[in-house]
Amino acid sequence: MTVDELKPIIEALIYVSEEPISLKQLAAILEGESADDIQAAVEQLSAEFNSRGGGLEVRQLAGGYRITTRPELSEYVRRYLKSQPSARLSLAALETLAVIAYKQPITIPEILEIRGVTSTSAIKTLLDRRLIVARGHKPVVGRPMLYGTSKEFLIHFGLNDLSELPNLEDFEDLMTS
Amino acid sequence: MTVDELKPIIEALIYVSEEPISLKQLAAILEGESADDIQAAVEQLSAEFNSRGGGLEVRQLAGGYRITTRPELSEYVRRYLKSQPSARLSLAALETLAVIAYKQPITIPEILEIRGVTSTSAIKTLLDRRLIVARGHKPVVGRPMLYGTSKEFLIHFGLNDLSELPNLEDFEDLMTS
Amino acid sequence: MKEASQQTDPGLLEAQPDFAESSDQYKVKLSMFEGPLDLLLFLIRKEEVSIYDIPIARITEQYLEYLRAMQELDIGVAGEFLVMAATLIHIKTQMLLPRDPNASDEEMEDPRKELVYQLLEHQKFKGAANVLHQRAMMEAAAFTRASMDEDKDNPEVATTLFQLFEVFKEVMDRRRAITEIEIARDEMTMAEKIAEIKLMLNTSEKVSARSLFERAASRREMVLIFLAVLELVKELQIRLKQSAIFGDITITKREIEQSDSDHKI
Repeated sequence: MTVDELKPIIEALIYVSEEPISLKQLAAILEGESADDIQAAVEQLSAEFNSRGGGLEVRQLAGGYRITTRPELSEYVRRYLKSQPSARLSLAALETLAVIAYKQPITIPEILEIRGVTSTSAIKTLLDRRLIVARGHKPVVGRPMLYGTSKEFLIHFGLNDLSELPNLEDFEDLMTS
Repeated sequence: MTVDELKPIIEALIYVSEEPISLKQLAAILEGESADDIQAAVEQLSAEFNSRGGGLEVRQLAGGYRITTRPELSEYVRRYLKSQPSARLSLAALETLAVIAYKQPITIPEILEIRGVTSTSAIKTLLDRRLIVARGHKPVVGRPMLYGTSKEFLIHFGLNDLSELPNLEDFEDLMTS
Repeated sequence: MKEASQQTDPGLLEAQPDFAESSDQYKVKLSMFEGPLDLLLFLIRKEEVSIYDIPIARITEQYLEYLRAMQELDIGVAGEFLVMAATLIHIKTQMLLPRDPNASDEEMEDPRKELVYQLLEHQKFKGAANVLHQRAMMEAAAFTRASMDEDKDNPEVATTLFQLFEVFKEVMDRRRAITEIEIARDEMTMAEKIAEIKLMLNTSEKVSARSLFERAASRREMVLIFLAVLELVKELQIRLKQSAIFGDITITKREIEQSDSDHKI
């Protein structure tokens, strides 16, 4: 293989590698190719990436190569990563949300009773993401806050109203199999 | 910002995004930039990536953009990742998925009618693999659950949206010819 | 259900049972029919007949033969196959009926029409499934970047309605398991209460029920004492005596049990 033929392969390998990929590792995969050619290809690839002025660069780290975003763009990357969690929920938050969805309106002590673990930070997350809302106080000792799902919850799960929440019967056939 | 200034930022954002990133998401992060400029930048970026003949390409999937390795290089990537192709779907699951994809939203009894066989275990597999999602109840007697395809479905099958599914009528003549 | 991965050619998704050499192979191939429509399509192709003009008698005969073979080879024949057999026989008899020359167009309708429609639909979805399969294979050749530290900070799950439901079910199942453990614990305490009462009756002849209940630290303990007393009455180990209505109840040991309990202590 020529150096030019090696470059795209090496680019793909650096891209998918979880750890910086070393020349030795590259040589092992590109069996039969000369170490010099591989090194030349990696160096050309780095130079091209870095002179292109794109959003990515090839960096030499911990004895290997890796593709990273350009440091100057970190603000945007951070902005993106910050915007991300809204789509995703931890298992604790998901469990809490499921309990609230099916048992609403419900208080924090009642959720604790069902889940067996405290859910305060999960509740905070869910409130932050507007998936649940406070629904007033329960008229019992301590007047704990009642929680229920929000309109955003319905939108997120594509429901018209709460009666569309699946129940045990809906999935009965599926669960037994 | 000019389109040329937007390009590296967008490249970095597509790179860090775990899922295909949509124009809408990009616009949210690049607050204040015109949607037209963002679109132009993405399109130029894709064209550049894809004409460069490198190991990577920008692809349009599930309504967003994602960088992947070039399919021709899969042999090397597999060798490096020692990855097995993910478990294939059974014929029953694939056929059930096809029915759901073209007839969504659809209920289990309706799928049975079309396929002539029960599909519950196939549906369970498809739900587990998140290729389909429940879409509420059908407002008929028994309120059966409706199913449709997910975003994961589009990604798994390399589709940008459902309109990219091949035309069902094209398969009609396979038999009769 | 058969996994497509067991097939050698990734592009080939058709069930194609041929006349196989060994019965085992035959068995495997027969069980590849997804359903009655699959089997019918296979027969139509094998007989090289038109799907729009199915020689129903011939195909029915073959279809029944396959069902028999499946039964002989001990492949469970699903109910759907039998329903289709009935449909085929019904169509066959309708075809044999002489046509009424005065019948309207509607009555003249080909009895095979609905079946043909179903077969065509099924065929289309099989074709679509095939294309999906090929697309998935192509797609699997393109790899995305490795996960980054930022992703790991976020070891979380994106959610679907089914997942929400499954999670809820898991929580409820888990709770049920905990409740069962608690019930088991309660039973132990009741055994303890029985032993306590027995011990008290060994040291003093009479025990006041009121004093017994007054010792209870909680409602639950009170219930347990009450249940323990009932249990001892049932086992004929104690006798209850009430001297006045609304008065205190006295618990005494039954004579016959006395010597026995003395041994135990």
